Amino acid sequence: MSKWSMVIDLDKCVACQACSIACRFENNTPAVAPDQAEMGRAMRWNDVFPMPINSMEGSGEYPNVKTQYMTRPCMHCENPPCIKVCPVGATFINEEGLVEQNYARCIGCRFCTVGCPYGVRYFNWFEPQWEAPLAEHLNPDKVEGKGVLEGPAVRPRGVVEKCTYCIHRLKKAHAQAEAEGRDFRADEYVPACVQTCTGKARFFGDLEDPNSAVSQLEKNTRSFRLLEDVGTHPKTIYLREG
Amino acid sequence: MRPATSYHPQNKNEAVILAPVRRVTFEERWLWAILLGLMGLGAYAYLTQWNSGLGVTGLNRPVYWGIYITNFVFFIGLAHSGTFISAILRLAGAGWRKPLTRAAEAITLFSLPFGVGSILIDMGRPDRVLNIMFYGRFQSPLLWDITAVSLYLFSSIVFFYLSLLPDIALCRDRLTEAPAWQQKMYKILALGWMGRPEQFERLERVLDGMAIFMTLLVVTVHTVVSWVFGMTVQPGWHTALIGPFFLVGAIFSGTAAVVIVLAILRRVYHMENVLPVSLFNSLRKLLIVFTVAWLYMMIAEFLTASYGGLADEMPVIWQKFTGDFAGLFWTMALAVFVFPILIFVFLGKDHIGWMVTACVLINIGMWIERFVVIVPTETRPRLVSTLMEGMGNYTPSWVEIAITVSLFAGLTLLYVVFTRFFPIVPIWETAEETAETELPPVEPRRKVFGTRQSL
Amino acid sequence: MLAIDAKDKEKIVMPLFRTSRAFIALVSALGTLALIGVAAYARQLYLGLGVTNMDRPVYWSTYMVNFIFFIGISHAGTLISAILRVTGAEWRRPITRVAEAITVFALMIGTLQIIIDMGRPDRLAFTILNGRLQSPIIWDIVSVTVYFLSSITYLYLPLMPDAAILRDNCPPDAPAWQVKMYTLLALGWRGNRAQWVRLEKGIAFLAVFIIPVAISVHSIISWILATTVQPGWHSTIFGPYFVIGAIFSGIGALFLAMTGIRKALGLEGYIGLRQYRNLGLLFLTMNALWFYFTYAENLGIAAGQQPEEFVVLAAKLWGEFAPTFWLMILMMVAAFWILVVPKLLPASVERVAVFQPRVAFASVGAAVILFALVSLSPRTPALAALSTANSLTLAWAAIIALLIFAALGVTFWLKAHPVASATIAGGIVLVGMWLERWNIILPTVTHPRLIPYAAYFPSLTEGLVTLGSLALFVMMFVVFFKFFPAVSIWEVAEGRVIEAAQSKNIMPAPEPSKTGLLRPRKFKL
Amino acid sequence: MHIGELISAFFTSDGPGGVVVITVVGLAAGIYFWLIRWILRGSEPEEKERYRFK
Repeated sequence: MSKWSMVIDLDKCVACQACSIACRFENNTPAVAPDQAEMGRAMRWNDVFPMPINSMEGSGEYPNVKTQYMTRPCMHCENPPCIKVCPVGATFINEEGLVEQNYARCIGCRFCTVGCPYGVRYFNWFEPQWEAPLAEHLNPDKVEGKGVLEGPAVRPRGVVEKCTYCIHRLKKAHAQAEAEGRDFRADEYVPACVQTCTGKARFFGDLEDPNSAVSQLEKNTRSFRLLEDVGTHPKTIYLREG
Repeated sequence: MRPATSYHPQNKNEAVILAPVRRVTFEERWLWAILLGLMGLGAYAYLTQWNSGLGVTGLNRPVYWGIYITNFVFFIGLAHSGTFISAILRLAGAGWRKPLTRAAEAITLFSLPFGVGSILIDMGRPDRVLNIMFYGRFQSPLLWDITAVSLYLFSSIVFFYLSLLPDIALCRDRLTEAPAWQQKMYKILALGWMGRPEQFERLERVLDGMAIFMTLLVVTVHTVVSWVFGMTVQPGWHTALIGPFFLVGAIFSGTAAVVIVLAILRRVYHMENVLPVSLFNSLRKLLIVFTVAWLYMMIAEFLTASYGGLADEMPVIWQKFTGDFAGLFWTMALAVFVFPILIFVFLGKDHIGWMVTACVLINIGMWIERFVVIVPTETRPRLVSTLMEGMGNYTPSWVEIAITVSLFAGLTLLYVVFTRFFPIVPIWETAEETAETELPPVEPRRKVFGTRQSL
Repeated sequence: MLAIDAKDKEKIVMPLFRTSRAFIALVSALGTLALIGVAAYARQLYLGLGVTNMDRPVYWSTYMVNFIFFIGISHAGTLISAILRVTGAEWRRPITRVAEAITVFALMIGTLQIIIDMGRPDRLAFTILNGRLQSPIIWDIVSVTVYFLSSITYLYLPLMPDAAILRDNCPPDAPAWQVKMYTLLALGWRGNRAQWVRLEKGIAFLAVFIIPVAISVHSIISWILATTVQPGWHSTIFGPYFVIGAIFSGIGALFLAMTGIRKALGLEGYIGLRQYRNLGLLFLTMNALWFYFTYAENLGIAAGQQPEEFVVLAAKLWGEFAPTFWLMILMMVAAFWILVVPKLLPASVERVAVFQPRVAFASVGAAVILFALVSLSPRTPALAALSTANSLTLAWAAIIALLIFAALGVTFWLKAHPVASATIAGGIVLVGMWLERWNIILPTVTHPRLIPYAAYFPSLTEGLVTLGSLALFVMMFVVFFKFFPAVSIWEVAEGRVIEAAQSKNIMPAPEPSKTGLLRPRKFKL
Repeated sequence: MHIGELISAFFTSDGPGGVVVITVVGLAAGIYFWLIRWILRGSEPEEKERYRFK
C-alpha cells in the first residue's frame, strides 16, 4: 500500500559519514578487526565512497583537486536481482516495497551478494563481537517471530545482511499507530540515517502519495538513479550536484 | 531353491582383471593411510571453519565465491567423463569403449559426492541446509542445481550398479577364498543374479534406455550448474554461451581424467592386453576434437564480448587478459589448449606417457579456467568505485587449500578401495562374443552371447 | 575404357541423355520465376533501395534473412560428405553428390543476396581494394570465398571418375558437345591405381579441411550480428547457435533434394530407407541441440531482465513478433514429432478409435476455429465470465491440446510412409529456420535502444526477389542433375564391394593394434 | 486467481521448490527400484505362464 523511497541531494551532502555511523549503531552492525577490514570485510550498510560517474578521469592535479562523494544505502529495487536468486526465500520484498532480510532462514550461500550489481549486501564471516563498552550499548529493538529474525537484533555468524531502511522503526511506528487506534501516517517513520543527516540532504517518504517530499523531488531535473540500464528500477534517488 | 551355479560369459582376461581383487599388497595399505591422513587434514580444516565461521577462508567482499565454488564446478565437470564415455559412446555403438566404461563411471560416482560436498562446505550456515527442502524457491537457479545434481548422482549410482551386477555375481562364485564378510557382501550385492540369457537381455535393454536418459542428464546438469552464474546480471557471467561453454569444458576435462585413470590402472595392474594402446589412440582422437571445440567456445565468448566493448564488460576482460588474473589466464590457455594439442597431434600416437602428461595439464588448466571464470567478475563489479583501494583481490587461505587437497585425496581413496574389492574392467561386457562384425554405428545392436559355461 | 555395371548404366547414365517434356516444363516454369525476380531486382537497381520497405532503424531485413538462410542450407554438403566421410559412415555414399550440389548452389545464391542487399553493388571491389580487417564483413567475404572454392573442388573431385565413366559409356546418339564436356571434365582420367590413390588422399584431406572452414563461415556470419551492441544480437551464444541451425536446415534441404531426385530419376534402389533412417537420427540430434541453444539464449535474457534486452524478448514472446516466433516453435516441435513419435508408439495403439486421420482433420479444424475466436473476436459473453487473461490461457491450452490430438491422429500415416514423413519434416524445418532468422534479425532491428519502434513488412520487390532466388536455386539444381549423375557411380560401386567383403569374412574382435608396440621416445617419457 | 499468477507463485514462493526436489528424486528412486526388480525377474519359469493366459 506504500512504496518507501529515499532521495539524497548530493549538492547538500558534505560526506561527513554521520549517516554511515548512525546506521551502524542503529542496526548493530559489528566492527571488524583492521586486518579483516583490509580484506574488505568491514560492514558498512550505508557506505560512503567516491562518485563513480566521472571518477574514471580522476579529479584534477594538486592543488586544484576535486573529489565528489556519495552515500549508497540499499536501493530497495522494484525488480531486485537478489530476491530472484535466493533459494530459500530468506530475502523478500514486503507489501511496502522494502527488500527485507530474514536472518533466521538465510543458509549463507551468498548467491544474493554475488547477484546484486550495487554490492549492497554484506556477510557475517565470523561470529560478530563488540569490545566491552560497545557491547552494553547495542540497540535492543527486535523484529522477531516464529522462524523470523529481522531488524537490529544481533545477527548470527554465516548469514547475509543489508540496509533495510530501518525496518524495525517502521514496525514500531505501525504498532504505535495501532495502539493509539488511528491509522498510520507516513511521516512517523524515518530511517536513522535520514534523521541524523547534518546537511538535511536526505529525504524519505512514500512514492505513492504524490505530495510527499520524495515524489516531488523525484520529478526534479537533477534527479538520477544508479545503474538504470541494469533494469532493477532502484527506489533510492540521487540529486545531481550544481 | 535356486539352481547351484549361475552362468557367466567366458572372458580370457578374467584372471588378469580379478587379480587386484584377490591380493592386497602392503603398499596399498600405505597408500590408504596417506590418503586418510590427507582427508583428516581436510576434516580438521573444515572443523576450524565450522567453529569460527567462513572468516578463516580468504573470501571477502566483493569476492564472495572462490575456491569452494571452483571445486564444485570442477568435480561436477569431472563427473561427466563416466557418463559421457559409457552412455554416449554406447548409443553411438563404438565398440572400443567397452573395457573402459566401468573405470570411467567410477570417476563419475566418486567425484560427484565431493562436488556436492564442496557446496555444503561453502555454505555459511550448513546446519540450516534443510531450509532448502522446507522453503525451496524454484525460481532460484540453486534449486535447479540441487534437483539436477541429486538426480544425476542417484541415476549414475544405479547406472554404475547395474553394469556391475553380473561381475559381482562372478566374484561371488569365483572368489571362494576371500574373507567371509567379503563373500557375504558379494552375495547381498549380487541380488541373486543368475546370469540367465533373459536377465542379460533385459539388462542390456535397461542400460540402453538409461544411456539415453543419462546423456540428457549430463547436458542438463552441467548447463544448470553454469546457469547459477548465467542468471545473474554480473558482467562476466551474464553471457548466453555459459551453458554450452561449461558443458564442453566438463566433457573435455572428464575425458582427460579417464585417460589418466586408465593409464594408472594399466601400469599398476599390468592390464596391457585388456586396455590396449588402440584404446588410447581412439581416446586421443576424441580429445583432439574436444580441445578444438573448447578453443572455439573461448573464441566465441571473448570475441563477441571484447568486440562489443560495453563499459561494464571491458574491466572484467582486461582483468583476465592483462589485470591481476593475467598470469592464471595465460597459463590456463597454454595448459588447456596449446601444449595438449601439440602433444596429441605430434607425440600422442601410440605413446601413453605423453597422453597422460597432456591430460594432467588439461585437468590442471580446467581447474584454473573455472577459477578464472568465477573470480574476476566478482573483483570488477559494475560500481567499481565502491571498492576501497585494498579490496577486490583474493588470496585463498590454508583452510581452503587443505580442503581442496583432501577432496582430491578422498576421490583417489574411494577409487583405490573400489579397485580392491571389485573388478575395474567389466568382465561380462568384454567377454568374447562370437566375432562381432563392425556394424554401422547407428544400427540397433542385438548381441548373441558367447559359449555358455555348461552347468 | 572404364566399365560400369549394367544396372547402374541403365538407371543413372541413360537419363542424362533423354530430355523428357516434364523436365522442359519444370525448367521453363522456374526460369520465368527467376526472370521475374531478376526484373524486380533490375527495377530496384535502377530506382534504388527505396523500393523495399526498409527504413530507419530497419536497415537489415528480408535480404539479410535470405543471406543467412541460404548460407545455412549450404552446410548440408559439409555435414554429409565431410563429417560422415571422416567418421567412415558407409551409408553416406549415395547422397554425397546431392549434398555437395546443394552446398555449391546455396552458396552462390547466398552471396547473391548480399550483393542484392548492397546500396552500391558496383563498388563491391572496394571491399578488396581498401578492405579493413577489423570489420566482420571482410572476415565473412574471406571465409565464404574460401568455403565456396573448397566446396566446388569438393564437388568436382568425386565427379572426375564419374565424368570419365560417362565419357566412355555414353550412347552413340549422344549430342557431341555433351561428350566433349565429359571428356574435358574428366581431365584424362584413366582410373589406374596411382590416380585412385591420389584422388582418395585428395578427398580425405579436403574432407578434414572443409569442416573447420564451414564451421567458421557460419560462426563469422553470426558474429556479424553478435559483435554489434544491439540488444538482441550482442549474445555470445550466436557462434555455435548459428552453426547448429545451419546444419539443421542443411539436413532439411537435403531431405527435400533427396526425395525429389529419387522420385524424378527413380533411384529407389540407391537412396534407400537406411539413408533416411540414419539422416533422420542426425536430424533429431540437431533438432534437440537447436532447442537447447534457443532455450539457453532466451532464458539468460528472461532472467536478467535488462530493459533493452527484455523489450526485444517481449516483442518475440507476446509482442508483434509473437505469431512468427510461436509459428517457428510449432514447426520445430512438429518436425521433432514427425520423426520421433511414429517410432515410439507401439502398433497396438493403432486400434484405438481416436487415432484415425479423419479425427485428426476434425481436431485441426476445431483448433483453427478456436484460434480465430481467440485472436479476432471481441470479448464474447461466453468468455466474459473468466478474466480475459484466464480465458486466453485456457483457450490457448485447448488449441495446443487439439493440435496434439491431431498429431496423434496422423502418426500412423507417418509411420507407414517414412520417406514422405522425412520429406515433410525437412520442408517444415526449412520454413521454420527461415522464420528463425527472421525472429533474430527483425525484433532487434525494430526495437533499437533510442530510436522509437518502427514496424516492418516486406515489400513486393523483396518478395519477388526472394521467390526469384529460390526458383533460381532449384533451377540450377535441376539443370545440374540433368547433365551429371545424381549418385556418384564409383562411390556406390566401391560401397557395394566393401559391403560384400564385410559380410563374407568374419572380422575378429578388435585386437591390440600391431602398431600398438610402443615406439621408443627420445625423452623417455 | 489469474493462472499466470498461479504459475509465477509456484516458482517464486518459498516451499514448492523443495517439494519439486523431493518428488523428482523420489520418483527416480521408485522407477529404478522397479527396473532392477524387473531385470532380476528375467526368465523365471512361472513368469511365462501368467503371460500366456492373459
